[in-house]
Amino acid sequence: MTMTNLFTIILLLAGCFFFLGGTLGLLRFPDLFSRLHALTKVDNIGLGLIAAGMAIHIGSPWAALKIFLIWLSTLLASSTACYLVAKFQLGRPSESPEVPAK
Amino acid sequence: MTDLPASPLVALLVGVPIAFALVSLFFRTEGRARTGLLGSLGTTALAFPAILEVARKGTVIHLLGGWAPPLGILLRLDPLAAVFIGMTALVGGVISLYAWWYFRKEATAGGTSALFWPLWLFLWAGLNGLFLSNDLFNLFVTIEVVGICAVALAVLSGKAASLIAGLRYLLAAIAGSMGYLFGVALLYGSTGTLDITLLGAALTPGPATTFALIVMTLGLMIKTACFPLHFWLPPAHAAALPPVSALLSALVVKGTFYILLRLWTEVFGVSLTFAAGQLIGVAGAVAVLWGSWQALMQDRLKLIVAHSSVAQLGYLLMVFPLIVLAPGVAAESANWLSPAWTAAVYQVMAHGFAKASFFLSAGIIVIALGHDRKSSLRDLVARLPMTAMAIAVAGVSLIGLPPSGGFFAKWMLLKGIFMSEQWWWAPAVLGGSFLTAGYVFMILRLAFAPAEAGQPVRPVPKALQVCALVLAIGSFLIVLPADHIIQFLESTAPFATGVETYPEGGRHGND
Amino acid sequence: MNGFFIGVCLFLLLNICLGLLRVWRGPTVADRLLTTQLFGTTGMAILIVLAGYLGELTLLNVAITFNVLAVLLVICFVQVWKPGKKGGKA
Amino acid sequence: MSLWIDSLLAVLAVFLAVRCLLAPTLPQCVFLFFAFGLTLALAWARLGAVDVAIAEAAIAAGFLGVLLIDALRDFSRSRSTGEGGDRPSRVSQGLVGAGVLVFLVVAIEAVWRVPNGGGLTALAADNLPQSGVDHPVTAVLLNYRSYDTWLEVGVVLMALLALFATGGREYFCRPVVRAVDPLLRQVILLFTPVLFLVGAFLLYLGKTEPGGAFQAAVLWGAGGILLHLGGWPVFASMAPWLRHLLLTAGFGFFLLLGFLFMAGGGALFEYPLAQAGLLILVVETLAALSIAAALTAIFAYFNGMSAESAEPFTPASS
Amino acid sequence: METYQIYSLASAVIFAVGLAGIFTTRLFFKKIIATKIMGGGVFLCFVSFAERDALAFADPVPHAMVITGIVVAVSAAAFALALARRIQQLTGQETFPVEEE
Repeated sequence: MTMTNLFTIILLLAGCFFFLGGTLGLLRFPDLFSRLHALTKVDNIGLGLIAAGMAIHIGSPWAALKIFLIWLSTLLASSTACYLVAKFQLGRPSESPEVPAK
Repeated sequence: MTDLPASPLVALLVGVPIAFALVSLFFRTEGRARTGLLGSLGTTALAFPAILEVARKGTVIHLLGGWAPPLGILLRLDPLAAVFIGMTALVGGVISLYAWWYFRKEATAGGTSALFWPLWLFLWAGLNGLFLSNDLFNLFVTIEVVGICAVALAVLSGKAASLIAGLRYLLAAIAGSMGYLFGVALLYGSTGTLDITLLGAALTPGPATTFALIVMTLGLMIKTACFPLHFWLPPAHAAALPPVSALLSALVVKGTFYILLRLWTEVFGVSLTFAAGQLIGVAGAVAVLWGSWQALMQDRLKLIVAHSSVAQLGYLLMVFPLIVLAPGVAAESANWLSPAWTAAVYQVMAHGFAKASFFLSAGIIVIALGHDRKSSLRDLVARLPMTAMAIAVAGVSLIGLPPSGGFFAKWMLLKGIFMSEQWWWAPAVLGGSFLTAGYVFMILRLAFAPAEAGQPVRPVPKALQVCALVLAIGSFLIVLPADHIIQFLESTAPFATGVETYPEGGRHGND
Repeated sequence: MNGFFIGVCLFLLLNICLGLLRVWRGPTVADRLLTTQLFGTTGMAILIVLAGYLGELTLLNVAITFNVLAVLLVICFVQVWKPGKKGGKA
Repeated sequence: MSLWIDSLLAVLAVFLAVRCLLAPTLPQCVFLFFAFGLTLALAWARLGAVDVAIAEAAIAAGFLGVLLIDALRDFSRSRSTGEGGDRPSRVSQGLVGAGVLVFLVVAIEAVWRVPNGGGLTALAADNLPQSGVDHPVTAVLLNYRSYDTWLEVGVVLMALLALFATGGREYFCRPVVRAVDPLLRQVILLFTPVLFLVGAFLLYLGKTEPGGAFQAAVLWGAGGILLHLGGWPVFASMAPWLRHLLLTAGFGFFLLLGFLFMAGGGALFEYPLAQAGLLILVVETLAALSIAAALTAIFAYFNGMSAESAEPFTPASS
Repeated sequence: METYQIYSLASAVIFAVGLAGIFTTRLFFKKIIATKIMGGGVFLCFVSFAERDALAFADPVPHAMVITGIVVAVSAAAFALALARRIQQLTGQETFPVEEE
């Protein structure tokens, strides 16, 4: 159980915990905006932790840089998505939930 | 297989039409039509030196990219493929001429008629690629090329009816090719090669091979519009533009039949059973009777002709029970194989010429009289003498009366049937001919009947009628070089080869 | 150590299955779009773990594609379903 | 232990496929289809097929997803459940169900007892030095079976022509309104160059690692689509002849090169070993460019087709 | 029960689901998605055999075939989708007329 393995395990466990939190938030929260809130923030942190854990495990600096860039682009992407979806949802008048057929 | 003489002509047969299609994209309507016509006549001209080369050197091959079959793809031009390519070139060339004048006279809604030429040249290249290819996955790609271009051509007329029929045709085509691909996956998994000749040698009977046979046969039967799965053909062919419906029924359905023929004789010889051949024969017989009966019931001329396509394709299927021999019968002792194969080849050619001529004539009638209901056929002899002649001649060939190509095909089929003592197919063949005679003579009776006055007849360019007549006469002329063609075909496999089945055979060939 | 990575992958996959419920229950189309976001991010996490576990660093390119995919879907959804156009119901 | 992941992925894919087809409303069906696409992409990654994973995620779940979302708007406006619900009569459904069940049993038995054919791995590996590239899948795609790839680049072009055949061509150059949202515009302006860079990276990477023409093509196509969505219809507003050139470049140059080498006495698409690597890279770039252009054109046509901008159909000169 | 057998079984099931989907659903939209699911099943079968025959790397030929197949299937699906939208625009129909396939 070398030091790096210990770090990897801790980071991965933390990442998984955050992912679990994000998913539960997505299921439990009452309306769209709170779900957006949960999903975007928590999942990004979860991905960041897992990415850091794996970067340590893989060890090669190039891979670590690549993983960090991937995480950075995900931050950009999901925050934009969160903003756009929220703005889209605000623009719609009373949202009639879609009743499944028959 | 790789030691045969190579020739660049084989690759040009696919490359030239695509080159012309790409060049034609750069022009507007007028220039595009001219390039398209040039391309089609060029491809027609290209087919004959290729056939001559095969006649001289026998089977000619082309190793694409210089790699040998298990890894690379092999294009093989053997006599059987040469005859199919020759027929496609002749019929396609005349249809291109017809289309050239047709689109100068009739602009379709939305100006999409300019798209006819690139799509038709891509379709032609796909058909040539399909007849040449010796590789299963490459056949899938060419089937998709032919399928997408055929549906695109079918919906060119822009009417809602043709769009719905086109969507149904496309969904059937995709489902059929996915079924075919599933069979290819199983064959590759069990033998590790995709080349038809290598596969034939390496294949071992077993549940995987039998299932691959079933799913590939069903897939190809959907695309060849064989009886139980022919629902998409009549609306698609009837709603399309005249030159397009001629292409679809004369050429496109023949491609997948050609693959079915090759797969059954060269690849699945191992796991075929006598019952499988009989089942395909039954499907063919019912198709002949049902298609002809439906054609008799239709009111619109194009629907009559479309249903008769389904019937004539049934004749092609009735060749299979003669080729798949009964258990224990050796291929050498079966003397009826040569007439059976001749029947298949001649039915393809005769039906190609006659059906194309019929659809082109129907197009002329729609131009002249505005609609193609049966009532419009009245007094056709006086109004459009040449078209009436074309319909009569093509009808004779479809029925199979003596001098025509259709007769030679049905005669050889009957000869094969009686020599192989499978007499139960004869009533279906004769019944089909009687029903076909029913609707052809019904059309001719109307053509000679006096018409009510006051039906305006719009002038039709003479060239269109000449094209229809040339094709109809062509279905008679193909009989003259019969013996040369048969000798030319008999020199190499798979012509006149039977599929020996073992007494215990594999599982039932077809569910 | 390897068993641990497999465990993490399994956990993330179960996460995706949980997310499915939102696709099923989600009242509005926007909710369903959210689950595509969730799948995208969780999928990338699984890919990164697999990359480390299998030693296949090329899986990171697949992660980049997942990221592009999520962005493309959201922007297309927002631009096409703009409320400005005829209010299409969800 | 790793069998758990595979079985879970397989079950998830099957479950999503079934749910997708049984979903009562269209939006549910579409988003379940995305989930199915992503699960399949993960399955490819798990099976070591990284090229296929990128292609599946980018093309099947990405590009087709964009088309489905675009179409979803029109289909979901009208009563998406359709009259009489989505189920045909009980009898025919039972019949079809029984038939498919029999088909399934026979299929499973066949797939289970497929003899081990051994595949072409060894052969592909031995000929790798002669193929001019180091990555086996790129070698197969662009050297051993380059005829398939050439035809397939053509199929994308034919699909575009077929799209024009379904209706008027003028959907294609319909004016696109500039995105009003400042943040959206900035993000698109930031993301598009990144996409083109990553696409070029994947294209060059194709020589030694998974990547190549189609993956690069879809990323560039995604860039083109983002620009179109953002309000800069860069492709639609291009000069017609340039557009035609871009669309036919990949397919045409591939053939031209083949003819040249055939004239020089080789077989079609046979490249001399010395320049094989370079030629493959050039052909790959042009193929990627023309597929990206075709995908952008397909999306531009789709976007122009959306309902509220479709006034009664006016035939225009082509 | 190796890895590839799980996936080849799943491919047979997914193919059957797609096939059933084509016949049972009535909306154009779903029939197109059903054909794409069928395609996914077939490609899964291809790649599972590639994984079975893997040596230093997985068998590249099925991978190349699947990439070509995916692009061809997506082109066909895009064309079918365009046809469905044109029909819906011209006639407002979203399913095939009453007589079934």
